[in-house]
Amino acid sequence: MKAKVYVRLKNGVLDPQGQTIQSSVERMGYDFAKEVRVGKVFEIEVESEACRKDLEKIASTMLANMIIEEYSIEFEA
Amino acid sequence: MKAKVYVRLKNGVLDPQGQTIQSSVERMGYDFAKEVRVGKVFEIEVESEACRKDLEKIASTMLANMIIEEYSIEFEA
Amino acid sequence: MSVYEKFGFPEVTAEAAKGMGLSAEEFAGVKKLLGRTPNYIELGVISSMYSEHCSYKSSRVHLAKFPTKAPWVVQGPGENAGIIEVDNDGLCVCFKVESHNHPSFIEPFQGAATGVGGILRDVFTMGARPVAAMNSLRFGKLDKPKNRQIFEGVVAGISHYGNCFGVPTVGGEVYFNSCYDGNPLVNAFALGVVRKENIYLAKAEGLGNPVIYVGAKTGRDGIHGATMASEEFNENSEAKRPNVQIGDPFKEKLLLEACLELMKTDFIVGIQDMGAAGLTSSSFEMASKSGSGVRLDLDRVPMREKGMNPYEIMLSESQERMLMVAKKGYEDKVKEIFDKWDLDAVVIGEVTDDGYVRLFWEGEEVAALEAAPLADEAPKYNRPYSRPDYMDELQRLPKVDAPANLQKVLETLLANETIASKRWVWEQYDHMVRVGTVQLPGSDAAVIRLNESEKGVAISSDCNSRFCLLNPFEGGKAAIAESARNVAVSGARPRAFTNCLNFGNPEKPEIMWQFVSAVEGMAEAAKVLETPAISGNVSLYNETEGKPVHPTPTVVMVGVFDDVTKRIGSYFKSMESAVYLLGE
Amino acid sequence: MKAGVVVFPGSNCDHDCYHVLKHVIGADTVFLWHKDTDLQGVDLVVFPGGFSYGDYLRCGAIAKFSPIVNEVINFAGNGGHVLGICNGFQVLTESGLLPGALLRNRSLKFKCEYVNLRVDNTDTPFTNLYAAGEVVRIPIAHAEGNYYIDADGLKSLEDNRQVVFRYCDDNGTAEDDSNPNGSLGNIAGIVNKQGNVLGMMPHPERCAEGVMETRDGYFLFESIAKFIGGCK
Ligand SMILES: Nc1ncnc2c1ncn2[C@@H]1O[C@H](COP(=O)(O)OP(=O)(O)O)[C@@H](O)[C@H]1O
Repeated sequence: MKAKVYVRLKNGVLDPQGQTIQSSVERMGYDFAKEVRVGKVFEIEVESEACRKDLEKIASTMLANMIIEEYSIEFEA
Repeated sequence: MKAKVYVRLKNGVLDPQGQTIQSSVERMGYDFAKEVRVGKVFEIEVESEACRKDLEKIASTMLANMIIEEYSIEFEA
Repeated sequence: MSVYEKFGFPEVTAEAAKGMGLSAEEFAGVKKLLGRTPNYIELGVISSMYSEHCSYKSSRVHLAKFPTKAPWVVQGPGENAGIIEVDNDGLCVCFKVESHNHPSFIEPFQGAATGVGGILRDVFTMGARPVAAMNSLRFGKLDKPKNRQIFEGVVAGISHYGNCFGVPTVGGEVYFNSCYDGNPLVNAFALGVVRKENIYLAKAEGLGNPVIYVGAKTGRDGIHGATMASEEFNENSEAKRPNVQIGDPFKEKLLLEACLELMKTDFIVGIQDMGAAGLTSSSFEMASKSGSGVRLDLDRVPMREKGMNPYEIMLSESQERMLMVAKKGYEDKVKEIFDKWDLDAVVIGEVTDDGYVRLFWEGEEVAALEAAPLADEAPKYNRPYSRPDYMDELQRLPKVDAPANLQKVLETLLANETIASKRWVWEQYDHMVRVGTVQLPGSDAAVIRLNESEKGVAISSDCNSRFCLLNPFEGGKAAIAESARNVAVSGARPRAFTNCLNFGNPEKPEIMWQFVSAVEGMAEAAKVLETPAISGNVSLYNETEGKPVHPTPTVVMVGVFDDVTKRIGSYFKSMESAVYLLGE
Repeated sequence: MKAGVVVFPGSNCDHDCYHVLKHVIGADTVFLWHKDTDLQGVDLVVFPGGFSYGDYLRCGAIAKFSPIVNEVINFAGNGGHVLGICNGFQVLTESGLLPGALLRNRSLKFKCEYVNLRVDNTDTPFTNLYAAGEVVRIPIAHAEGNYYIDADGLKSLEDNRQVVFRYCDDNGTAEDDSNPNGSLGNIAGIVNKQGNVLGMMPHPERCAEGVMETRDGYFLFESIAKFIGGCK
């Protein structure tokens, strides 16, 4: 199965990449995007959900920088 | 509401970042991760799902490079 | 409803002042100076102006000992950066080094990156195009994973910002010692080129001239960062942590191009970077330097987050922002240039003549403070200092027997992380962009040709902090001498230096003694070598849980060439060349 | 020859290319602003290195939407000469003027250093002054220079002799040890089928003068100037 770890910037933390993408979308003539924020997904092939504890450890110490980011975990068959 | 565009490398395209993360995880003493691949999520604040067509255009021409990547779109209240 | 009710600001008490870093005496002094109790916004403004970081209150009396004048010095200490003339023809270089130690410990990547961003802005606000960057770094030993993580993060952050901005990072130093375990040092240097007649200063002149805000929007980033950089670290630091500032080198690159394009016109009067203590220090400094005054409508400041209040706006340390004063009637011309570069430029106030900085929110005056007294008459301390007893102990060096196996000794030395090659570091920096780097990293000094001519400069950054611990006076002298030697052996004439004084808590007499001794040693060497200090920065309170770093007065020396093709690299060029030993 | 150097927001080798073309080679040289659509009658368009749009999203991914890029695509279609260096190469692949894509370096780190390149095709307008198989030293400076293309694409590149530069050792052997970023087949630079569009990760403008570490990059600019008819 697949574990997915989503990492995103905390609210309030500046996202220069998201801002640049948003203004490019506007420059292309679209006005539907009110805000763009960019995050990451780590797709990890695992045996079962038994690894959740370990995964949390990895997510909080390595995949996310908890000073500016937050994460969430999902499992998918 | 939020539109989420997920972009991931196509199968078969090498992911050096995923490989590096996987071997770091192993070096930390964990063996649950069989494969790691890294993707991106674009969280876009939008009014409604009416923008789907435009969003697909943006995703396929800008957010993803279709030579090496693929994308999917989800809406969330 | 008044702003005070609307935002529910707390009452101003000695307690509240203390929470912002003002001592009881300082708070009493403020009340006396104003003839009243400041309101909450004013208190925030004053406390950041009075912070060690902004006011140099512990160091100013001693910094006056540095020589600062020479015929080639165009701008000495006191502006965003210092300037020297390279030839007799108006070609100048502008440079400065600055610390970003505390932010780099909290978040190594962003802390180091924003440090680079800040020093680059210091240089280009003067009208100079940055053409070289350096960095002087100190970390704990690499056997601790935490230190390794900080080291890698800092180098990646510098690489990210400098490379994207497009300035070559051409050299620096890296030392590892356990005294830096909880307190890494990250000192960033930048140098730019400017013609003498094109230099800009931080001025707010001309009654009625518009005050224009340019660059990135303001968020709740790093509020009270300057105050935090003026305190020791302890377990509470974590909780007080403001939003970490995120650097946007792309925006800064646009800001550079827009500013330089604007500076070619005669639309503007003065310009100042919003660095530590953001809008507060920039507005007060500009007003006090010109003896004018400034009115700011804070609700017009471009904001990134909803519901920000005037207090937060004044104290935000969001990056990539500048404040400028334009000539009346040229607002649209300024806007046009910033539009071209996709940047905001918003009139947020005007120059007045009553000596006050007056802050408004939706038409209501929410603060009024006289600029000059606050900017110039911040507290100044002659803190007590004395040689600590442990110096006697330190002087008793153990006797060392001559080692039997010199080969082994050499190998051990070469394998030491401080001595080993720093290639891993400088390969991550683009050190060749701008096609000016004519001496690549790996030599004693970096050599940069200026404006694609044969004129150029050599730059070297040096400080041996173990030496400074054993003898701060001689250590300070040696830092100047070594950097001057490195410049000289590259073929250039040392002309002036900038410095970053990294020390522990100045309220401790032994730390203050290290500080005073090192400054006096540096001053003596600088006088003899005729290399004045033209800019610099002081970083105190580099202590964690009461353990100070070694005294680390980083020196960056700049020398000039008439002909850079005559530069000399410090390595053997070919087989069978003769090797000479010079000196005693 | 009249040359135009495109300036995107975030380009930072634009002045470097301008300097070499104008002062070292002696070509009539102009800057071309990304929002413009007039190529000002140039014979050669250069997409310079740097970080267009901060390299946010993917290198070159946003720059390709600039108005000037459409014009350059038409210009190249009509046989005009285009050179993309580093970020410029990334703009060329993103905009479809060259095949393939540039991924993160396998070290995941930015790398700036002199590398050896073997010149594998000297029958292009950009390389006619080099000797076939010659090893030259030209610096790289990038974090995303790891060239990727699918198997069919690679075969077609090789069959058409589109690979112009390969990372190699001192003897000209293109093996893995001398590959700085993980590029497929040690590829450092390619041309399109027609040969009028060259993209390369290394920076020839950084070594085009006597005062630099090498002068190996000079001959690339001199080749194209000569091909187009020289400079007055
Ligand atoms: N932090 C750094 N950033 C960039 N270059 C560095 C850094 N540290 C060291 N270097 C470069 O590595 C080379 C060797 O540095 P160092 O070991 O301090 O030399 P030395 O011991 O001769 O003073 C120099 O060219 C120096 O500029």
